[in-house]
Amino acid sequence: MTDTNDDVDLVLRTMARTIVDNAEEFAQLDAVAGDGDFGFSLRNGFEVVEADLDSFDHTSVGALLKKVGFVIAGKVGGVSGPIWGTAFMRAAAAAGERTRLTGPELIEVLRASITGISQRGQAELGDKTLLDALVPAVDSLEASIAEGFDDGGVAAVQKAADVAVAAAEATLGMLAKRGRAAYTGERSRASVDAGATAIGVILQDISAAWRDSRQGAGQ
Amino acid sequence: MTDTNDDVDLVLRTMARTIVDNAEEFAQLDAVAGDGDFGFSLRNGFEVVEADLDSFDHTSVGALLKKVGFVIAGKVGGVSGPIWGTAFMRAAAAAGERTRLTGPELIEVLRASITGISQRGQAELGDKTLLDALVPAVDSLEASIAEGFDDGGVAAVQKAADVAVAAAEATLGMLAKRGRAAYTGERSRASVDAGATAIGVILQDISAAWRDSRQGAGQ
Amino acid sequence: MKKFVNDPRQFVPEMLTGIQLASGGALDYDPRYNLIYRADAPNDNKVSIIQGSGSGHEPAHTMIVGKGMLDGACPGDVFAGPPVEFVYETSKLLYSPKGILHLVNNYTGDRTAWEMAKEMCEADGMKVGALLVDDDVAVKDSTWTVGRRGVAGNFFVIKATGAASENGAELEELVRIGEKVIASVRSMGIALTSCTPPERGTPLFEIGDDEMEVGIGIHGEPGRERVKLASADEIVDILLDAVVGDLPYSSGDEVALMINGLGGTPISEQYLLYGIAHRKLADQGISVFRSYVGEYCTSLDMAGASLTLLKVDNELKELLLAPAEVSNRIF
Amino acid sequence: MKKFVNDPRQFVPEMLTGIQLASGGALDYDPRYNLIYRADAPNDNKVSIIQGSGSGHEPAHTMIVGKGMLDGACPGDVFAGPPVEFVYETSKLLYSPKGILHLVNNYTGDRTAWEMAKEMCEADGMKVGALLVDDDVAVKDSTWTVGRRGVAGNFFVIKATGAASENGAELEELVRIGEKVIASVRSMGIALTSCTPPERGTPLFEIGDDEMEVGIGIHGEPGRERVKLASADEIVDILLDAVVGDLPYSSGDEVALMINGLGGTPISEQYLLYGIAHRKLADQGISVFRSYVGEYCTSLDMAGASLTLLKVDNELKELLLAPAEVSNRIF
Ligand SMILES: Nc1ncnc2c1ncn2[C@@H]1O[C@H](COP(=O)(O)OP(=O)(O)O)[C@@H](O)[C@H]1O
Ligand SMILES: Nc1ncnc2c1ncn2[C@@H]1O[C@H](COP(=O)(O)OP(=O)(O)O)[C@@H](O)[C@H]1O
Ligand SMILES: [Mg+2]
Ligand SMILES: [Mg+2]
Ligand SMILES: [Mg+2]
Ligand SMILES: [Mg+2]
Repeated sequence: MTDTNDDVDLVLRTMARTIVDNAEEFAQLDAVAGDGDFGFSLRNGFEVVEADLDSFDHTSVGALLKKVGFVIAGKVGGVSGPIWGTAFMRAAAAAGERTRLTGPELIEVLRASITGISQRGQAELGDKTLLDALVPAVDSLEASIAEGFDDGGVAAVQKAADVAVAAAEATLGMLAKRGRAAYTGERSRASVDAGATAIGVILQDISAAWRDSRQGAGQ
Repeated sequence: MTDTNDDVDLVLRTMARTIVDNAEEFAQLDAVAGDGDFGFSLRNGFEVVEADLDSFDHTSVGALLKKVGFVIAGKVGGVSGPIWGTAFMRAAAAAGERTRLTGPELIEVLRASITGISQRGQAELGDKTLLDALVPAVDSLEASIAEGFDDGGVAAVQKAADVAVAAAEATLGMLAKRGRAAYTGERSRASVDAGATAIGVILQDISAAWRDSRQGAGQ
Repeated sequence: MKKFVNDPRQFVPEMLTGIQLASGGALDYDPRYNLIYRADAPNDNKVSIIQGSGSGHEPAHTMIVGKGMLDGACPGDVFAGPPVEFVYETSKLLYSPKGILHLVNNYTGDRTAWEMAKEMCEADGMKVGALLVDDDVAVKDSTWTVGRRGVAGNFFVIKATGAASENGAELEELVRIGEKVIASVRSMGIALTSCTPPERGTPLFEIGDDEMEVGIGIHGEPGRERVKLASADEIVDILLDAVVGDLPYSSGDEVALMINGLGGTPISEQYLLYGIAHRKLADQGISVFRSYVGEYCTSLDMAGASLTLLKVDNELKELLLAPAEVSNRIF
Repeated sequence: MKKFVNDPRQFVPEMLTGIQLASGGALDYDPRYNLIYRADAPNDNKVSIIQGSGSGHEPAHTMIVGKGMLDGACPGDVFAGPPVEFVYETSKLLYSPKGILHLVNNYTGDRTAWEMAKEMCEADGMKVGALLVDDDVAVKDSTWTVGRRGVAGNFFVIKATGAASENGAELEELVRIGEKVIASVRSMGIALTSCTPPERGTPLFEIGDDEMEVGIGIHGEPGRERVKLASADEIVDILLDAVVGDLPYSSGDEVALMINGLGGTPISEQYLLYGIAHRKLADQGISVFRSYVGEYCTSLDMAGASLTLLKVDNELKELLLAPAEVSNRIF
């Protein structure tokens, strides 16, 4: 297993690239029942993350994630700034000064993010937000870790990503209870949630990068 | 020959109806290179003429035309109010207290209108205004009257109307020197003049009404 | 047609009713002549100032009737100057012993109606002054043309003469001041879309998604030329070149700079244009004495903007800064 | 996209630059936080009042910074509330020893950012008051929903607290006044068209030529329902039913009546709506103390309008009538 810090760096880099590349698409998803800014807002933060990542403090997982959280809170507007910023800051606090995380520790960090999002947005599972993709994906990862694996987690990450995509698709038909889509009431059922869909797309890209890194390591 | 006053009444009635019926079409003609109000503006006056014509002073041609001129000046906005108002008032002054006009007297009255329009609008023949249909039509009528006729003028009026239509069509390609179309410079050549076209349409309807009245009289 | 309207033929009267009701008693409305006027007009101690072009240019001119501005406005229908009768009757109703000033925009329709009415007033023994506003540099001005149009620069003629009249200036003095403003003010506009008169219900012209009309009038009549849509920077260059070069304005001049929205362009874009124009003028050594950003003279729902420059001296500065009150206010 | 814009990502900064330049030195601009603020702020003798929602609602809120109104506004990008950092840094920059008041529109994004920033400020020992504006009756208000949106009624919260703050009121007093306004103000809007964010370049939703969105938000998010386009009279009925019935306002009440244009609707139509609403209110025995017609809180270039009622008492009347100065002015 590589250093967790390197993995976090890889994940952040992948995520940032995916968000920058998909800014318009994510914004378009938000336009259907929302206000069409989601992808642009996220990009405003993650393009800075991507550009400056090398200069961020990499001495610990917590230090790195905290810096990312600050950039997001500083640059991203709308609900996504506080939500994603809080997610990274809570993850940072949970990870602390460690440079390596065990599987269960990783899940703990992800759960801290989820709790942060939930508290910050006063949103629960089923409210039709990004939580509806993120929570099942983390559940899936937790189960895979409990079962154990010998491929460096390649299959487990892919499975989590697939779960996220399916869960995001399943937001179609759900009634939005949080976010701007909630203003449209029953009309919100007609579209998928933008945040949940973005989580699926991001996890798929992370999974591909993870596979490459593990295969690269294996050669 | 019927009483001129009755003929004037018939012409006014016909004209008013034509203008009310064609308000949108005339406005549309003005929209191409102008501001699209021409037909609506004229209608604002002529619908009052039509509604109230019976109550107007019919003791003389001059009295009747003067009243029409006042209504137009009172109700019609844009360039058409002063132009058409002046046309009727100058015609009224030329016709005076007569109740019958000879052919040459009629031409004199029409010439007074034309002079009025020309002075009020500072427009000359060839400037691409309604004068470019009206003047040739009056020229034609004058020639027909000079030649003489025995059909009550049915053919003469029709000929004048046809001349007006052809002259109106010939405004296509002309450079507008007066009116709003003049602002567009060379671009004004691409369309016919709204006022000239309206004169053609009005004269055709007057000609039809004239024929009906003469045939009715002949039966 | 995407408009808030009942019977389109009642568009103007219903709008005027709204202006009167919104005024809290400051304005009266005479529906016979589309006339909005100050409830305290005529005032024996001041020259009355009136105007009336077509409707559809709001806030010009019915919404800028008030203290320090117009005493009355009697517009015609949408894009049609007022009938002679409106002008004549308004002049009589608002006549002050100090005289009455006619502010006329240079369109043949407006001019002929106002000239005829002026003659009628003078025949009645009234003292009438007249000013012809013609600030639009998009139109070639020569003796054989119809001359320049009056557009947004008209605001400054009203503001200056209105302030002076409030101070008790005589009619001749107002004419002098007005002529000074007219000699110092120039405008040009660009349209991104057409506009839709309520009674017509469809746009006056078609325009491609990647096109704009340069030198547009304020009645949906086509502009000087149609060109490819350009960036805000390029558009300001086009406008400034035409306007600055016309008077011309030159280094060391102090100006009032107006960015006027044509009706459908949001205020955010107007301020964006303003910022660019302000900086480009500074680069040419022309300094802005005062800014005017917003809708002053519109063309219904047209997306577009015009730029107006007024060269100011101490007299005009003072008149521009004088207080005024109109129904079209923020607070 | 038919907009005056250079690089769409620079839309907000270029607009803010225009606001600063147009202010004649009355306002300063800090590009780090999209911050427009009074050049004389903070003032030790008054509580500072700040706001910042998404951009695209101009004149709200950057154009209503000034004497008797906001001390500063730090909006986010178009339709995105400001990042926490903008709010925190603005609060520090404009902090007065008398405290600072946060005016927050009730959107999750705005609220979370402002709450986080408030906690950060308080951790620094700052005295912060907060008001949550939620006047839009189109949205169902209950504990399990996100609650009502803050829309045009926000203007009155700013006007009242701004005037009181100018008079030296303490922070607690401002919170009391603001809460009174919030408890007395209700709004609803109708859209005839969608709107186009500059960076997106296409309208946020499609809408038929014969349709309108009732209960529209101010971010292009769809409204309560889509119905057939109706006459101005019917539209005012829909708006008044929803708004009057909500508080409810009743016979004998005195109100401020606002018709707010959403950006693409010309002022002529706004006054037409105003006249209808004024008369219909009079029919119900509700009298208008003061009218507000124009653009107060827009949604970019959306054609549409909202109606706001504020029930006034003597205290609010006085605050509404107090003088104020903002960059977005006529004279
Ligand atoms: N209260 C909330 N809690 C958690 N997530 C939320 C909440 N509201 C919205 N979201 C998520 O954020 C996405 C929208 O983000 P964004 O467009 O930045 O927000 P907005 O424009 O409403 O401020 C939604 O698709 C949803 O997944
Ligand atoms: N100066 C003028 N003299 C005579 N006729 C004119 C003049 N200007 C325009 N017209 C005629 O009037 C018509 C337009 O009338 P109208 O639309 O009412 O005028 P506007 O909208 O320009 O005030 C033109 O088609 C033309 O025939
Ligand atoms: Mg959004
Ligand atoms: Mg016309
Ligand atoms: Mg006209
Ligand atoms: Mg948003």
